[in-house]
Amino acid sequence: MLNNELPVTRDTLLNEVAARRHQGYRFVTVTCVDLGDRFDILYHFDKDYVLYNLRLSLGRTENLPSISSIFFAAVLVENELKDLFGIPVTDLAIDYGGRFLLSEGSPVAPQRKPDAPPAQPAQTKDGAVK
Amino acid sequence: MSKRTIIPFGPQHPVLPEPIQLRLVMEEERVVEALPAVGYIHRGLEKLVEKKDYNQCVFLAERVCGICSFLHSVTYCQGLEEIMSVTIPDRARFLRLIWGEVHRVHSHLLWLGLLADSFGFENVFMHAWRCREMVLDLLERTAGHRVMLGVSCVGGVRRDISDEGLADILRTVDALQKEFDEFVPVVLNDYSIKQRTVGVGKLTKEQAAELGAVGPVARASGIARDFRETGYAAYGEVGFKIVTETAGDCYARMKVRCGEMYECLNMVRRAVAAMPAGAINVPVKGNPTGEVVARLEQPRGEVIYYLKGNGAKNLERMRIRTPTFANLAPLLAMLPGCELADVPVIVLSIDPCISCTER
Amino acid sequence: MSASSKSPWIVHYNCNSCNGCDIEFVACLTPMYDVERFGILHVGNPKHADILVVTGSVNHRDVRVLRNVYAQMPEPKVVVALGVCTSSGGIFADCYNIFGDVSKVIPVDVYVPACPPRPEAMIDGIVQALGILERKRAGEVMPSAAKPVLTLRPTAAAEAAPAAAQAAEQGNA
Amino acid sequence: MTLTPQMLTVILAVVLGPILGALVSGLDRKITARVQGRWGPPIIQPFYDVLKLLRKEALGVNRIQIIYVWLHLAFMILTVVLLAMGQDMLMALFAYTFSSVALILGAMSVRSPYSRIGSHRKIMQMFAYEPVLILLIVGVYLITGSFQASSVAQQPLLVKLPLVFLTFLMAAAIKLEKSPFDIATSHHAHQELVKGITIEYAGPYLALIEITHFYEIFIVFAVVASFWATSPAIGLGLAAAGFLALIVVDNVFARLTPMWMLRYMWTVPLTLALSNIIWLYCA
Amino acid sequence: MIKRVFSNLFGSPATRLYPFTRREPFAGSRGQLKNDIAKCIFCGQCQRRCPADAIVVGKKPDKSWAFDRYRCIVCGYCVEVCPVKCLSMDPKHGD
Amino acid sequence: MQDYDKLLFAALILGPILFGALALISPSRGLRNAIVIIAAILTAGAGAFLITRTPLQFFMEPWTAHLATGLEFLIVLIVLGLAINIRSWLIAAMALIQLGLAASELLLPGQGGGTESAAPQFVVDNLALILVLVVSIVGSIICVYAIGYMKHHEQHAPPTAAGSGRFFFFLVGFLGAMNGLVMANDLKWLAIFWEATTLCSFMLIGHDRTPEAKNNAKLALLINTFGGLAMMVAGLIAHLSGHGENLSDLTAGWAMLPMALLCLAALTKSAQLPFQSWLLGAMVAPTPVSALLHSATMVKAGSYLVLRLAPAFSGTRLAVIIAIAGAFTFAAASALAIGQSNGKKVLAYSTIANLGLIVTCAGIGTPLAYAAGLFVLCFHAASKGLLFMCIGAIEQKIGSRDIEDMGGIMFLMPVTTVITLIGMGSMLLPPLGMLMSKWLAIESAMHAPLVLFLLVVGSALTVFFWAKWIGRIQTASYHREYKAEKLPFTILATLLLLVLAVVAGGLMTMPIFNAWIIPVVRGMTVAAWTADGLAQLDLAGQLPMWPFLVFLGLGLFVGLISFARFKEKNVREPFLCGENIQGGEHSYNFRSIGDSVNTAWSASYYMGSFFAESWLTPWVNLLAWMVILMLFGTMIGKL
Repeated sequence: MLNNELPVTRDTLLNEVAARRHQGYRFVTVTCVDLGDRFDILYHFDKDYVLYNLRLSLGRTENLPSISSIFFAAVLVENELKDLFGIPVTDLAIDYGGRFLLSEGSPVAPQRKPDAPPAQPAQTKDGAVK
Repeated sequence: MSKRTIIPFGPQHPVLPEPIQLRLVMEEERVVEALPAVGYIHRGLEKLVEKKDYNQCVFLAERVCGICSFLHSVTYCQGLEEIMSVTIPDRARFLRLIWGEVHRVHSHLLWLGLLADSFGFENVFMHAWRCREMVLDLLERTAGHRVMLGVSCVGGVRRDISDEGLADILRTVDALQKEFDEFVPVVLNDYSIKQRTVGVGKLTKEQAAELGAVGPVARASGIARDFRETGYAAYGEVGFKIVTETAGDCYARMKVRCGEMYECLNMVRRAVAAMPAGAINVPVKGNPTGEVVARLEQPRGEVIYYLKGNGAKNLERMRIRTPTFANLAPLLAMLPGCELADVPVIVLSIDPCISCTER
Repeated sequence: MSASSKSPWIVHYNCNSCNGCDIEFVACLTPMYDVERFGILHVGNPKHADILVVTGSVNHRDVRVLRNVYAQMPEPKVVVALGVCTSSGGIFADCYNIFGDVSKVIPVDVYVPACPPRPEAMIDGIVQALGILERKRAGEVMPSAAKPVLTLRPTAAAEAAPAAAQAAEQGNA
Repeated sequence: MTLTPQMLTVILAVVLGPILGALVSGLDRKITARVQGRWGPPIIQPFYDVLKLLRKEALGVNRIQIIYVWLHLAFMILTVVLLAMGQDMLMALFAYTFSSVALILGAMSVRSPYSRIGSHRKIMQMFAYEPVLILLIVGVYLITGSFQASSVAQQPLLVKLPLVFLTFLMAAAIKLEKSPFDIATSHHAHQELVKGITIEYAGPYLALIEITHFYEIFIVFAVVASFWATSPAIGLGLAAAGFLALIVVDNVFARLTPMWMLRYMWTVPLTLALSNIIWLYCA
Repeated sequence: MIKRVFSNLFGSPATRLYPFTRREPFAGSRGQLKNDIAKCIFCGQCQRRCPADAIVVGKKPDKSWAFDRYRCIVCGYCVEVCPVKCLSMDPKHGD
Repeated sequence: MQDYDKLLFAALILGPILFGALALISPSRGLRNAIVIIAAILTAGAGAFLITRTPLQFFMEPWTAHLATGLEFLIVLIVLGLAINIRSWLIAAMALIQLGLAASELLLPGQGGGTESAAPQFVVDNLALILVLVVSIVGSIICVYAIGYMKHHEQHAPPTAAGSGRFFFFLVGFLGAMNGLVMANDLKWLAIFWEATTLCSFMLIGHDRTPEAKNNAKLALLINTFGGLAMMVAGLIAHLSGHGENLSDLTAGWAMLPMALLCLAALTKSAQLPFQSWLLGAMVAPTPVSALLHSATMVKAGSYLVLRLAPAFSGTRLAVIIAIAGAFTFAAASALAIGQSNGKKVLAYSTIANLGLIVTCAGIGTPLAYAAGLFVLCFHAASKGLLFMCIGAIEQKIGSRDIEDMGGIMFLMPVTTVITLIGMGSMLLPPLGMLMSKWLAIESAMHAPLVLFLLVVGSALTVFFWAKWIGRIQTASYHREYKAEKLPFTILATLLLLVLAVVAGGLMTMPIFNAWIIPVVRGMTVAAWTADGLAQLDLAGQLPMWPFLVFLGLGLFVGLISFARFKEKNVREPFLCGENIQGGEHSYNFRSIGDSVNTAWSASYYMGSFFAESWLTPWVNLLAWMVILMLFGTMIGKL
């Protein structure tokens, strides 16, 4: 367990993130851990050298709402989640279409555990860009 | 056809030290839109923790990036030490600080050279890198390698510095101080350098806070945030002065880094003076269980390691968020509106380390 | 040595390198090592280059870039691969996004091992490449560089002390 | 056919011009290296470079660029010939300008963005230095009453054209692609445009551009020397001093932007040259 | 900057004329891995610890120690763990 | 005066008008085309034949003076009618004033007896001959070109467009009016033809009758009527003051005010700043009109008049101002051209600039300058006519006149593109005509610092806009398939004819200069010319051509050999930082964000912050008005 941790759900995520922003927190990053049956997604925020973490437990096929409308800086890491874990992130400010870090020839969603077949991310031939 | 110019800036571009592509949309030479395309250095090393045990991963962490290599491994080790509740010896903390700060000097000198190269000031580039050779020689003498120090381990450091070595450090630091005293004011007051950096790539304090800028980029915009203030390693004992500027342009970032170089030298001097005797590492037994977020200040800013262990020799998850990753969003805010000639200057002003960013 | 090997122009592509080799390569250009002594220029444009310096293990996105850069170089051309990542993937060999070593993409003429190699080693590698460039210029077809594995077998002296060896082996098991 | 002295001069200039230019270029690289604390390449390095390039594979993006590179060289030699014949300086300047224009057009004949941006910058460079060069010719005319290049040997021009001489050195910094004006292409190519205008030329074609550049260097320093054409020794000294000054300037300036160059060249040097010219009118 | 230019111009260059003049490597520098095979006991510790899988140790009966320097990251971990200290780091870099 | 001289005279002036009228009433297109071709051949032939007859003087029967008066009234009335028709009260007012002037000229007795002087009404001297040649040869070629052009235009023109018959009437008739203008010595006849060209241009610009065309036609009428007004005032003053109502007397008689007014008229006609707007507006017309207006006719009338007057005001303060006005136009129009991406506008500004050069030369007035002015006039007519014809053909093919759209035309229409490239090359390639004339002009301006400075600035700017345009149209990648180009025969033939003329003339600039221009200039007697000036002229003529031809030839020859030897295997993708997508004509594609396919594109620079028409125009117009005021300011001391 991390210090300053707050469990959130998909529905409360955006509100909580907005609350952090309101309290003057800085967006740090998002960490995703594949637990096998669910994804454990941690949103890290920082204020005065103290981390504040939101923990979201996401089902393997569920959509993840993007927080890039609240913290633009999150857009890159959310694209990364989409790439590496095959999590469908919705409403991205800039969508690299699953080709952010990976390219043609790369394995699909390589950091996703293999037990469940990945929900096919949007890997179009040319890569759809907004 | 359009009156807009669309060019790929990178990946193979001599002014960029590492492959990243910026798709620039320009009107004549004024950039109206810049979007990065990354993934040229994505190796996927986070997943390698599943194949290599946590001690081997010290070397893996060191090779996340060849410039701030030592500080990566230190962050990793600090994280593991926290999970495993290991207290490292005092001497190890001081050694980490010394190597860390010498490394920072090397990184900033490297950056200064590359920045000079980006605006075509070859002489500054050459001189910065010439000074940097002094630092690299020092690192090789004390740690055994110029770039990949390979001295970190979980529980302390692998290698001690003898008293003679400490004296050597002080001599080199004095020599560097002499070089800086001559060279840095010249660079900071040069007319043409000011022409190319003052007012270029502005990032206001609000933008920096909003977009989560870290490190010298944030400090140049007036945000006094530096993880060394939290006093990890021996920073608490040695004392530390934060360097900030308010203008938020490339020149301010240059000033911040130049100021930090002096500060690094001072810290090294104080650390050498206060160096405690004793062991340099403690044996670590068992395997890590639990999760932790380890953070410290790299030359480029705050680096974050999320580590999760489940009692096995291999970690379950390692996640690295590097300073450049955090600074990419501010970069995107700086680029539109600048001239094409300023693009490399602005890109280099955040001291990008793409290899860190993409892992 | 003719003019072609006295004026080698270099283009450098960093595919997937951790920067260690890159900065050491750039260090070769700086006053301490100054490879311009050999007429070497870092031109940055494959169309002007004679030597392609590659660093890093190649990932899937770099494959096409590396091929393009190589294809745009005029003959004769030589490839120098710096660092162990280029020859085997080094510590990253097992990463999921690694396509493989450089020789899987383009033919390599000189490998410079170590992680990262010292600038001196890089200069050695480039000087070696000059010889190859010269011979390619003369029309020779050069084989790709070899990566011999050093295999040592026990000598008689070592055989003489099997007991100690066995004891140590058991201790470590 | 007998060799007249004039023809001899022409032949000598055409043959020795690039050789001298290459030597100057080599010396430049050596001294620049020393200034940067490096050992530097051998002085005859430019010869190695050109010989190597000539033997490389001749690559291109399209065909049209090839014609222009030959025109680039041809008009540069023409400039040398015209000057060596003592012909009209303004016409020589036009021939010289067209030589640059040919390079620009060659670079523009490909759609490659780096090449095109480079050529636009080259146009801006021409636009920046052209007035200064014409004012130089005006100054010479006002002193000697003639446009003929042969007339410069009448008296030391430097005495009456000190400011024009200064501005010519600034223009020379542009022509030789020195900092702070190395915006269209540069020797080391660590700039935003990579190699800019010459980026799509490879092998022998690049060698032609290099040879043309040697001619250009030769012309530039010949003009510098001709500011004291009455005494070859002083003229050469002048050229050497100008050469050193250019290297020093190259090494104490960052590369500045095209817009800065335009603003600067159309204010400071132009004002200097014009005031020099105006006092000649008044005199 | 002009001062620097002239001091460089009239001073001697910083360049070390490698390969004509070679500097002795610093003691303790990690150049390349050497194995004193006479002392080696083929225990396989180095193989197990090597982060880059550069060492393959052949067990009985066909004992061998195979080292791929094209994989070695010269970290020195193997030297550290070697029980008989037959492994060492040569400060010279390879050839 | 021989009878066939009269015939020649009639063929040059009345011939085109007559054939134009025939074209107007011709029932079928085939017949009309034949008529136009015959008219072109006859006019051109007559013009060429005139060489053998120069110098000529035509003394008209006395009764023709009344004819002239009648025609003058008629034309002014037509203008008045048109003005009322298009509801332009300003033009109407000016026409009314003109009417008043014409009437007062009738009523008020002149001091010197006016038209009864012994001067010939029409004179063909060397200057007029050069103009006649330009008008009748280049003009005729354009008329023939128009046949092919209009066939296409009829299908694509807006439904409001007037009939092609009427178009050809004014187009061909224009040549007659123009010939009349350049041969006229009598101010009244000059004014008649002057107004006639104004009318023709009005009708031609408004041909499509779109709102824009109507507006621009109105603008052209307005500005040129203003010029006509100035001319009539000049005539009246000349009449009243007894300087003689003809050019030869005027030039001999130092009548400054009429001269200044005539210069003002000339400036409006040749679209010098601040009167440039009408010529830019004239772009809406079908391209043959632009070609005609810009090269052979209309604007040349203005520059002709200045050249005609030049010997008279040579050395006066008026000359200084005229030179400055021209040089300022040269520099400002070149600057304005940089900001334009509309190809025809670039050509228009280039025309304005080059006419400015002629005016400058006339103002400088030394023999060398005068020769330079003549040189510009000839070469500009040929090159600019050619360029307009090319751009017209290109525009009809690609449906745009924007420079940025002309990227791939090398494949679509290789022949036209190569001709266009030669045409553009002739504007800046030594030793071709335009560059040589610019050289002469700059050399002759050495003693006028301000003029010289403006010329230097202008010529530096000129390179900018030509280079980027040439760069755009010649862009070609190796792989693209060239398409066979189908051009209407008349267009192809005229293009080839003119390009041959341009190349041949361009390669023989110095022989032409020595054999023709120098004798023309030496044949003039101008008081202000010194032996020194004439010696300078000869010196300029001694520029050896052979080095140019040798090196141009060698460069092209070796270049073409390498061109031919360049093989497919030597083709590489352009440098796109390694992210090229392989393959054929799409070699400028690169992979970018999320592996998407992007096309690299580099637009030309228009330097919008410096050279934007919208903000530059008011400033340069202001300055130009100041120069115009200064023009009359010089008179105050004289009056």
